[in-house]
Amino acid sequence: MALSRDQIAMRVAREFQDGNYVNLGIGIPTLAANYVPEGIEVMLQSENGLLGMGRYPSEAEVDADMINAGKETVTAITGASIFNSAESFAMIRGGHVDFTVLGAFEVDVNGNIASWMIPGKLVKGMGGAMDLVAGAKNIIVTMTHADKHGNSKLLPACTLPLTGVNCITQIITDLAVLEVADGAFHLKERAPGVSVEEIKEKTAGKLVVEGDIPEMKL
Amino acid sequence: MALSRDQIAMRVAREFQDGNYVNLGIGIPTLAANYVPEGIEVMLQSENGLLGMGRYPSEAEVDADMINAGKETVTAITGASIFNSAESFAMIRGGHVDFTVLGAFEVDVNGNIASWMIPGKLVKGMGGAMDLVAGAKNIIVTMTHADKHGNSKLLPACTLPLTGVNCITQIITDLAVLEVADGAFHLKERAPGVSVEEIKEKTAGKLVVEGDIPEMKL
Amino acid sequence: MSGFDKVVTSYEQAMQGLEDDMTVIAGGFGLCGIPEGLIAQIKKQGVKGLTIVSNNCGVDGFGLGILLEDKQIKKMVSSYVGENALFEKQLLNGELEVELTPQGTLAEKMRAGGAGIPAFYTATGYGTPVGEGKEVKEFNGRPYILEESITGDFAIIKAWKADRYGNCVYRHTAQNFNPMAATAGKITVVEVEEIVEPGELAPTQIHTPGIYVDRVIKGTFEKRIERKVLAKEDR
Amino acid sequence: MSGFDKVVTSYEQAMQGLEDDMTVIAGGFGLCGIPEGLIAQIKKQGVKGLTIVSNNCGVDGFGLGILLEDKQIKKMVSSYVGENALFEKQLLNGELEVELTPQGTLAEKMRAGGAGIPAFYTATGYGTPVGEGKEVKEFNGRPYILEESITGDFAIIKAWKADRYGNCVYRHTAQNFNPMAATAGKITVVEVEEIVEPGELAPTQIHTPGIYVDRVIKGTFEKRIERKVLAKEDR
Repeated sequence: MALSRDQIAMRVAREFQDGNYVNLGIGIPTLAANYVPEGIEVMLQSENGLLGMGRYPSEAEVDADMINAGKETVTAITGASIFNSAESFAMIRGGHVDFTVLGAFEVDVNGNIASWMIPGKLVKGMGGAMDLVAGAKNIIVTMTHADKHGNSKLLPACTLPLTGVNCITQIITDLAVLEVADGAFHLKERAPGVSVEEIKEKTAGKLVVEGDIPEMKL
Repeated sequence: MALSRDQIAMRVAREFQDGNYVNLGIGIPTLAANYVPEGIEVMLQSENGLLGMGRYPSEAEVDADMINAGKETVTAITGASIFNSAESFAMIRGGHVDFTVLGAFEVDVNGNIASWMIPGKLVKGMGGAMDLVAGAKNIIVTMTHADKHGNSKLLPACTLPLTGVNCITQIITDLAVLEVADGAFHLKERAPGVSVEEIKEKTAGKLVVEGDIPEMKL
Repeated sequence: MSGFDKVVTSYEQAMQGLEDDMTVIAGGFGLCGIPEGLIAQIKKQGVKGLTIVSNNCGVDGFGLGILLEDKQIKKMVSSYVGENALFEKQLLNGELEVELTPQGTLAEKMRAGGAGIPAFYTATGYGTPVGEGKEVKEFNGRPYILEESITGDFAIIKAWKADRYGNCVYRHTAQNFNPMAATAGKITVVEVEEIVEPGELAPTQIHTPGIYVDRVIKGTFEKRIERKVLAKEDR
Repeated sequence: MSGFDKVVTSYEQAMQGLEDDMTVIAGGFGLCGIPEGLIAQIKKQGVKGLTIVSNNCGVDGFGLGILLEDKQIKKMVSSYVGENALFEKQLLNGELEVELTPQGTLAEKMRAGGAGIPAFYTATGYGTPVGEGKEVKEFNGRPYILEESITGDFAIIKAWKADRYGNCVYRHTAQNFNPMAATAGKITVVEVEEIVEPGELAPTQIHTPGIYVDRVIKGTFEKRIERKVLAKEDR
């Protein structure tokens, strides 16, 4: 069966290693913070200028001067640092953030990603997404494998305006874990109960399936 | 009579206006801080990362962690700020420092300056001088009008490797105050008792003398 | 000896010299760390044709959003906009122009503007609509685009505390774009919660040295919260 | 849960992985704010062929100057050198190469290296020997030269205090090049006067966030003064 949003987040969190600095985009990526495995610590970077983002505040802790990149009220962990936006993106652009997890409209076999603009719809902006995909050492894209009409989001070539080129190496969808390399998607894991056939069917870009594909562990 | 080093510094200090941020090079420029006119306050920037440089320390105040750009022990005034070298040169390069005063080997009629390198001699480096001449809004060069062999330092074209091009607008020597504009030195003031003739004789580059040239006030 | 006393006592003095068609760089991220009183003064002055450089454009009725009400903004340079209906309407009408700029590139453009760096290379935006028409150069086999710096006629800044010399500190994440914006204005105006005496801020802990600041005014702040989210047990 | 604990207890651990022909970026200005123990460890390890990027090269017998004694330095990238006789001798012998770089450009090159900016334009050095062979471009009618960023295999840093997560603060003007150098090393090692617990340093007052730091070691410092100058009344 296709994974729930929380299950995708759980699978994402299994990628984290102890000591990783991680930037989580809005939506499913943010949920991953709830599922960091036992014995592993990650430090969350929020691109508005906070390293060591904590949980949401209690009513008494709410402070208009303490927000995250999603403009939500937030807290800082003990040992956090707070800095300006240029410094924050120096960290990101300079490759000091270990992982970025973000959503996408489309990803293609060359690791291109489209995530910010749908022609004809009002464009709100790319925020920090272009900097994040250009800068992080490892990027994980989380999304549903296909849109609600059943159209694949894993394409031979993105059709929407890009957020970044040649930058995506790993995709975790509701159906599968895939790596992007050598102009193809490489199937690595499938969601429990989801067949390789179904994944093939919903992957428009070139898909490489080698050997037995194990089910994900969550 | 030719001005003493302290007299040159006195004349330099008369250029300062209340509220100016000033960077003073090693030597005569540094002396100018001793002659800031009554009722005028300037704040000294030291390019190793100190805005609001104070006097030299007492024995008890000496602190190895508190030095100026000349690597001398120093103090900070009340209201000073201390920052890193990139920020310090952002101030300089970005034109936020109002005045830079520095010495030179040669200046020419196009506002070029040579101050850091004599071929054949050991080259120690330009330090922050190239950034200062590229960045400050107003630069005052202080030097003797001629070298000890009587050779003019105000030339049609610098002969030594340059520190900066087209950047010098004002020169204060032991003999005169001059402005640099339109490919010439313009004589503005002469040292008390020094004749225009003597200045003409010791100025190798094109010199413009218009009207009566007053004596300097110190 | 008043040359370093940057304190002004009226908003008219604070924004004196602002004229039609000028460029204003504004600090703030969403509604966090925005110079509320300086924005209100711009609305009151009624200047038109402004180019505003700011990560966002406020919301309907608050922050930079209030400058849309009388159509004072000609162009926004931002990374993320459209949290307000009026913005959307003016954009679709063609009354408002938007130059979308990646957030990190925007921050770096302001910093570069203040630091005398006219342009820099970044990988951000290469191969995307942001990179179109920009110079491309490879370094170590990777393509980068050339981005030019930004400066403004005015920079409007919100700080927590400033001393009379203009030395500023920011509180929590209200720092955001403010320090870079402060360096990039020909005239930089800082609105603060508290004015302190020189020496009260430790020299090594000053976020914005006073050399960048022309005017300081004490404001009062509503500090509206855009998205109040509470810990689960408090919901 | 030790992933963020950067503290190491021996200098061997601190400089583990340093090899011949590597590039080391060192913080410090003159003898102020230099990682004395890390430099001593490099001498002890005896690695050769190093490229050292640092504003200066110490003095005879102290600071980076001690690495000249066994000819460990192949090349210095600095703005001002030659405060030591041994340096001069090796330079004139051709045993040592020097790349003189304007001080502000050097600081910006380190910052750019750490910030993923491969190159930037500056007016500094245009028309001088520094600009020779570099790309020139005009912005607003003024010529600028293109300068490339610097990164190193190691960065060696002196801070005042660091917590276990590597968050650092610097004391007085011992800050200088240290914060930029800290961002530009593949492996960044910080030698400090005091190690504190996370939370002891206020989040907004941290000069170097721990994300840039790989190893922290507590050192003891001689802090030699290069030019002790006293107020007139104390001379």
